[in-house]
Amino acid sequence: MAEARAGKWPGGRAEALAAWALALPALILMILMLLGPVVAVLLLSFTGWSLGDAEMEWIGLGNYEQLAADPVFWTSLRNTLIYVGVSVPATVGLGLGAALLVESVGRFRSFYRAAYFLPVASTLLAMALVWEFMFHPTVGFVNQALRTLGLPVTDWLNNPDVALLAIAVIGVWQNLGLAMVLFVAGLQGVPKDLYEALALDGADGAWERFRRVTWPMLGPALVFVVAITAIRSFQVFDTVAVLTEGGPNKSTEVLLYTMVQEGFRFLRTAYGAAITVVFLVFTLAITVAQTVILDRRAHYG
Amino acid sequence: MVDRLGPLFRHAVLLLGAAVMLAPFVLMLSLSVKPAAEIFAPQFRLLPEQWSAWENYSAAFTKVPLARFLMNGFIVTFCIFAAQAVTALPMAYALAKLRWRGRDTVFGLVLLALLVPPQVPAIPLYIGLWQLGLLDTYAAIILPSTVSVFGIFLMRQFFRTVPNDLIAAARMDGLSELGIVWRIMLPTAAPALAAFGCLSFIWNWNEFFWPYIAVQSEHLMTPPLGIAFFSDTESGTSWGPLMAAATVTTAPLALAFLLAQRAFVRGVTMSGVK
Amino acid sequence: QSREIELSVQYGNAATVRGLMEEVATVFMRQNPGIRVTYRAPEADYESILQRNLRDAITRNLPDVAFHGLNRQRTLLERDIPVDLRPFMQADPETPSLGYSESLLSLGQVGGKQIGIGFALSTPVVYYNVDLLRRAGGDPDKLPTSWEEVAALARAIHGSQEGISGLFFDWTITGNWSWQSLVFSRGGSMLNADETQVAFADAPGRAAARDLGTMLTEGRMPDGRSNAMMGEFVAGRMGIVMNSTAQLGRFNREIGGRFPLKTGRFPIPGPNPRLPAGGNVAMMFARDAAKQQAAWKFIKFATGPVGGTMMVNHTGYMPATTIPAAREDLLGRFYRENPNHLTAISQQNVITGWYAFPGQNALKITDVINDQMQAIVAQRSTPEAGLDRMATEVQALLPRRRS
Amino acid sequence: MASVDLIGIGKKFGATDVLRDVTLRVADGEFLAILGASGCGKSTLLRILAGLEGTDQGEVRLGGIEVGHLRPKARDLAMVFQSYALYPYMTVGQNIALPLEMRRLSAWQRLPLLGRLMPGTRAARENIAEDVASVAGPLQLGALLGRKPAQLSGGQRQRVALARAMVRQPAAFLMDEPLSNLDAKLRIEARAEIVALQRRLGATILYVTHDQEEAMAMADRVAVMQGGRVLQVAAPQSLYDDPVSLDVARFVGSPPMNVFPVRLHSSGAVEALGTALPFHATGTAREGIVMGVRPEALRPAEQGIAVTLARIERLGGEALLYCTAPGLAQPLVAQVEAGEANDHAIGAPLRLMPRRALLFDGDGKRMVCRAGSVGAMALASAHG
Amino acid sequence: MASVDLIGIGKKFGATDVLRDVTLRVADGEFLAILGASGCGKSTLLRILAGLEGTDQGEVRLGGIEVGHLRPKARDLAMVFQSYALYPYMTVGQNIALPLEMRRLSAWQRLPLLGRLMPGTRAARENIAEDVASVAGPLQLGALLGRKPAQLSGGQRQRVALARAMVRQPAAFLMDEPLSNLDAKLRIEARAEIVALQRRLGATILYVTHDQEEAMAMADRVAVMQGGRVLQVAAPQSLYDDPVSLDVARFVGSPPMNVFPVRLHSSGAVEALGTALPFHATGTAREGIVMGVRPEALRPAEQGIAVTLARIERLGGEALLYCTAPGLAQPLVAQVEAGEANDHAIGAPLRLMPRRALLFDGDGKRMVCRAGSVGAMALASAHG
Ligand SMILES: Nc1ncnc2c1ncn2[C@@H]1O[C@H](COP(=O)(O)OP(=O)(O)OP(=O)(O)O)[C@@H](O)[C@H]1O
Ligand SMILES: Nc1ncnc2c1ncn2[C@@H]1O[C@H](COP(=O)(O)OP(=O)(O)OP(=O)(O)O)[C@@H](O)[C@H]1O
Ligand SMILES: [Mg+2]
Ligand SMILES: [Mg+2]
Repeated sequence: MAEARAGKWPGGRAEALAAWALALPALILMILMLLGPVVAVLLLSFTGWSLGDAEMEWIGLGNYEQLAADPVFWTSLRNTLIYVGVSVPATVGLGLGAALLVESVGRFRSFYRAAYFLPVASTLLAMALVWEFMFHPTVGFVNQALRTLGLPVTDWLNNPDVALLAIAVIGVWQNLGLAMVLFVAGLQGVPKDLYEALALDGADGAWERFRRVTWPMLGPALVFVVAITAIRSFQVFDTVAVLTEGGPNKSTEVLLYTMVQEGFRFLRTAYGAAITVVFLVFTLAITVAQTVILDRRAHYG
Repeated sequence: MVDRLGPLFRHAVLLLGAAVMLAPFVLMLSLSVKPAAEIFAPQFRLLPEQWSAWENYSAAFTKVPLARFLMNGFIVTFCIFAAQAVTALPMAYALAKLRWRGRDTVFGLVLLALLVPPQVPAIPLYIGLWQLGLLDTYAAIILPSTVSVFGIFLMRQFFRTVPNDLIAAARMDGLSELGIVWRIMLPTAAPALAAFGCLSFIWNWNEFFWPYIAVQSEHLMTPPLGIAFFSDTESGTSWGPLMAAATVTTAPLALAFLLAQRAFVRGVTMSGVK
Repeated sequence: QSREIELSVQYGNAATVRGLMEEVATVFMRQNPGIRVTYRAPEADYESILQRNLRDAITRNLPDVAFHGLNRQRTLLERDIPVDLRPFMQADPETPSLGYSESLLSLGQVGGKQIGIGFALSTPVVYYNVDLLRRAGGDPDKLPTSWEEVAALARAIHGSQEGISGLFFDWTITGNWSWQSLVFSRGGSMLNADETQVAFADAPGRAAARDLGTMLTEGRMPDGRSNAMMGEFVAGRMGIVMNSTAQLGRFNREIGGRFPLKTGRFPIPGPNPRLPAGGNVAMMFARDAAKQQAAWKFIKFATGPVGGTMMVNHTGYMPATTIPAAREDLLGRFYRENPNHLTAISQQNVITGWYAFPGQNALKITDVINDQMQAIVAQRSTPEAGLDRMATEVQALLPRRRS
Repeated sequence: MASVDLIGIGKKFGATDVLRDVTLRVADGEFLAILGASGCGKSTLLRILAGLEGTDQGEVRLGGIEVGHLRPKARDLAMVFQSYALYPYMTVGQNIALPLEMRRLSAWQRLPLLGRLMPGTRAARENIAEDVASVAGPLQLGALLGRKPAQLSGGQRQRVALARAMVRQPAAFLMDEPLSNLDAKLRIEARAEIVALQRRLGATILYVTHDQEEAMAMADRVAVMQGGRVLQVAAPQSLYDDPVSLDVARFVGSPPMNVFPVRLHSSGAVEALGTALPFHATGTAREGIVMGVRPEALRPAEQGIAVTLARIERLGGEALLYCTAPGLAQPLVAQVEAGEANDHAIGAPLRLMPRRALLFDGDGKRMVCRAGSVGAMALASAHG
Repeated sequence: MASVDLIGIGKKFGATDVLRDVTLRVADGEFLAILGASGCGKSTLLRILAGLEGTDQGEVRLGGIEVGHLRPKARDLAMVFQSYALYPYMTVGQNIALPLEMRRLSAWQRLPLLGRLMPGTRAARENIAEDVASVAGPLQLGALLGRKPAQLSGGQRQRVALARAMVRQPAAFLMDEPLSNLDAKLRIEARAEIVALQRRLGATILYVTHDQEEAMAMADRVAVMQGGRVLQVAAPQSLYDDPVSLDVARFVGSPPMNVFPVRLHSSGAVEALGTALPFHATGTAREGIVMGVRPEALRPAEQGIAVTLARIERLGGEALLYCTAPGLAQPLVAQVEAGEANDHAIGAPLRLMPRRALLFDGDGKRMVCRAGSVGAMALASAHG
């Protein structure tokens, strides 16, 4: 329960001082580089400033009122939530599956790990362009594969019904490797004797092994992976910017893209700031809720 | 079930997955050796009829100073990681092992900062750096990334697994708190730090948005800016050189991970994830 | 030797024009030993160069000369960034010999000032795959002159073979350029004269919307993404595309001789038809008198006959000066041998500015128009309905009253 | 319950022989302890028996039937692990119930939510709950069924692990150092509990430990292992009194046996520490012979081996006298009752009980020897 | 070396009192063991002494001087941890040298590479290396100086931890269960080593353990703690023979003391288990009085308490007789020599040594009692 009880004893005062001294460089940088600017953005959201303007005019909640009335914003919010709702479970699920499979084979483990991790290490900017080729309606890998399998095809990035899904596919492709590696790490932390105890208790099928030991033991790793994946999913930007620019018909418009679009491209800086604020509030709420819910169920041993 | 399906089946599934994961890279390589005329050929071919590898790769290196960009990439990512390690380790130690009023608040701030996407602080930072006269320098690229909240978080998780006795022993042996960070925690944390270093390298190497804003001068630019150079919507993207640049940019990361993957997995294993 | 003046210059479309700009600088510096041109790192597109210079304006670090997209001039002017070039032109005795045509000069006139001079200009043209055209019974020497004819031809191409489509009108080009082309070609305009009312929903605009409808229904124009459709065209699976002349170089490169390519004029059916120019203008941002003189020299050189000739040799654009085309030692021969480049020149007489909407919401308006275009092309709304919605939404985003 | 036979088991990990020709026969209802130093292969042996590990040689029989080919689940053995291997995220009740669920419920009935709706699930689950309660009661876990392992003390965890093993009444129990994580006091209590349990159930138990006191106190018979071999299998007392080799003799007993070199005269007479001892040894070996004497078989007396008392270690009821003797590097340790460790002891020579002295030859094998005067407690002194 | 005084130490963690008014005085050169169950506050006490933890009340003195305000480094104490807390990435030599480096080298001299170039570094480092070698020698670590802790056995690690503590000749040694990670055999060896060391250095040692045998065997005096309080501080044998309370009596001794209720007649005569005992107790309490008798003070004999022998546990040299008596839930345990645990023992009543029986009142406090016939080993029987 180690309580923070600074100053109560000589060593305590020294410990507290040392702690501040050690934390200070990072804290100052964190405030200068991240939190301070965020506060600045918060303040900016109450003005009518536009990039390059000489003056700044205080307009109170004006931007937020405009936001509430802006259908693009609502679409964007909805899309973001859908994107996160699709890509997080998919990334986590596939990442877990890959981790289980990779850990269950003896040979080529390093190869598989590297193959699945490679997308994490790639420049999304370039890979988004490659994916455009992949999704090409006629000669793209995706549609050729689907056609070979006798499945229906579509112009993925141009069909408002599936474009967001296609973007999510790329997101999953990119983040899956990280989730996998984190799960692999989690798996290696599961004591082997639990599986042995389980085998003697009468369960040695893969499903029971997974359900009774692996899954519950991965709890903490799961919390971590979900949190990281959710944060990264909320921040989806590059793919949308390069591939669809929010289209067709705003079907891939996501919050961060809208924010950058308004703030940087349309030069409505203050309005973009207001979107940022809403974005942060949302990520905060959802990430915290997710983490708390999962965390309560996870076991830390 | 997976057990009974046998290793062959597992390998089949994994291979299929690996094929999907690698397909874009194969395509990237394929495009990077094709002449412009073949990129939109009616029938897709993996290998070009007429190789343009030389043209594309030399364009990638001559139309932009890609070699210089690569070097900048190394300089920048190295400095960033060094700074991140120097700031994150003490803070993570203080958060994990010291008792002080304000610890929970500071940790709360770290978690909060974890949620901030890089685009958000861009404009205030830009103006701030301008006032310091630092725009268009290496410092402009490096400074905003000198603190990694992810790194602080990861290292804190790891430090929590270090036994308290080790720290008590060090204190009795006469080490100061800073001494404990460098002499005790840093070497103990080496694997976790390597894992974090790997991710820091990857993420900062690939960062496009901020370096693009922060620097003007070509001799300061980082590899992703080199890729963007070839993408031109108005008069057509130069696919071959672009893919060549992308290949060259991705290669160090792929290599780094291949070399470091065991340490990486071990590092993550040892930190708070489990 | 007087002190060397250093001139910082920034341009966009990096990949395409880098070689050209290097050549321009080299030759210019040889002719003007007192001036040293240094290029800032080039930007990928008009978007980024605008962003960059707006930020530079805050940090007072603007380049002395910059090449901006035609439709970005207004945004820059609203922030009082560019310098009026007219005094320099009037003071310079060489001006008349540079061959700037009045219509081409007008492209750089915004708010009564000459803030830019065209450097690399483009116009909308129609590209034909001659093989497919012939197969569908068309005649490459008698290209269609109205959208009805284009659509009919496209339909014939579409039916000629499995997997072949007839026509794609690239409506996605930045800044509503394609929509402006359709409306202007019908003699319409975007807003009324004092820029308070939407004008593109008047009769010419309606006709333009119908043109688009014709392409969709008669011409069987697919709803595709621009990149994919251009890919189809260069692959030889698409008969006709409408795009900027700027794409000519790229098409030549990517087609690689698979089929003969021919450019045709953009149909101009309206009374008093015009076509928007694309491309960029050279602008002067320098405030220092000495630098301004040097900057003017550079702009004059780059946009004049010599620079224009270099520019055409490197790209598919057209220059703002009419001299090179007329002179055998400059571009006369080039145009004879590359008739596809001539189409742009032939449209010079109807050329007009690339309209930029006023006010803070200018780019937002562009976006709203794009959305409605998308709806029309995807046939989720009829051209008329789409147009109406476009008009209402844009009207709402216009500045209330301007002083 | 069933008998357990391990016959000629050999096991290699890579190139190293971990088990060599190990044969152990455990009768139905017998409590056999396997005692050995760390790394001698004890756990490996249990794991082979449980089916968690394969063998390279030999046979495993349960109730007389070869089970080498059966999977762990099918062998119907229960194992208590050194680490307990409790499922940390399940409550005590769920931990104990799991083996029953796996055996009594069908795969469908075990499904997380759907299972509840299957016919018979309710009744089966109630049955299980009853059985859990009936093992939890005697082990005093009744009140803890709702807790998670992390909320339990070491002793309680150990009892949960036992309960989980007991609940399904297996053919035999395998226990791998189940008490080594407990503190001394708890260990003694838990020992008694396990023994009582074994008596009550008539259970066959194979119990691995490196703590000889534990092995001696609990088991019917003890198998002493070293370096992958079984050195001796015998009842605790005879292991203590009558070890087959020096290794066993030294390993068993705490404080350990005093061992010192002796000279064997051709007559068979034995001489040690400058003192002729009343023995007659038979055997041919004459070199490297040593004698072993347990601490409690050395007592301060009027006559005996001349020693100097170096240190007294009082253990409450007893005391250890550490005595140095000329020509011996190790001190001789005598164990006496606390009351005897008084001033009389200081300076007194040590008397040795001839009946309890053992001789070992150069290879460490027991030698037959006969006390010169059986039952005589007196020591005939001689010149050095 | 210095004396250590803890005076009236109180410590809370949040709302729970972990230490209450603990006073301990350790003389210069004394070996004091702190014995107590897990969680009783032993480690906290050591940590307070070391300056790793603050106090809420009380004073800490080293060599008579208040040090409450000093930080760990300044107190000049050395601590050996239960987990050894060796730095895993440093070699044994580096581990041992670290405390010296921190004291003898300046911050500049300690710098990774530059430090080597500073004046005096070389000489100082050579000095340190010599000192390291001189502690490593006697602890037989000389050959291991280049290894990392992970490459050492438990016993070797323990010695490294000791060496690290010894190398700087601190004012006192604090040891927190330093042997609990070793196996039984090694533990006994290590015990002797530490004691020898203490004698040689004349060191003041505070030694925390929950193993009473260890405490008894090693310490000059033992402090028994329970629930944050010190119950008794005394020499091992008097703790065993003459505990001040039932808690101490029960805690000390293995197997534990037999405790059973007795009736005190108004005459002062004592009656237990239907047998009149030859005692005369003084005191007023008449309720809840219990008697405690150590196992070795119960012997099978012709006459005595009538019991049934339930089980014999043979421990090698000794054996424990578990006997049930009518009206007692817990069995009575008698400890006899292995030879005595024979057929004679079966069915024999248990004789009790009156001098070794203790009486405790309802609060667990020792009562004064006088054996009826001092020294009499016979038991007068009476009707129930
Ligand atoms: N999976 C394995 N691979 C290689 N060697 C192993 C493996 N498991 C055990 N060993 C080795 O086999 C030997 C016997 O191991 P085992 O675990 O059976 O010892 P043990 O007697 O149980 O020891 P302890 O008392 O320490 O538990 C050891 O030397 C060990 O290092
Ligand atoms: N930092 C802390 N915060 C809160 N409670 C603590 C803290 N450290 C110890 N305690 C509590 O104080 C009590 C005494 O702990 P301490 O570690 O001193 O026990 P101990 O006697 O050393 O036990 P053990 O033999 O298990 O090591 C325990 O109940 C423990 O839970
Ligand atoms: Mg083992
Ligand atoms: Mg402790």
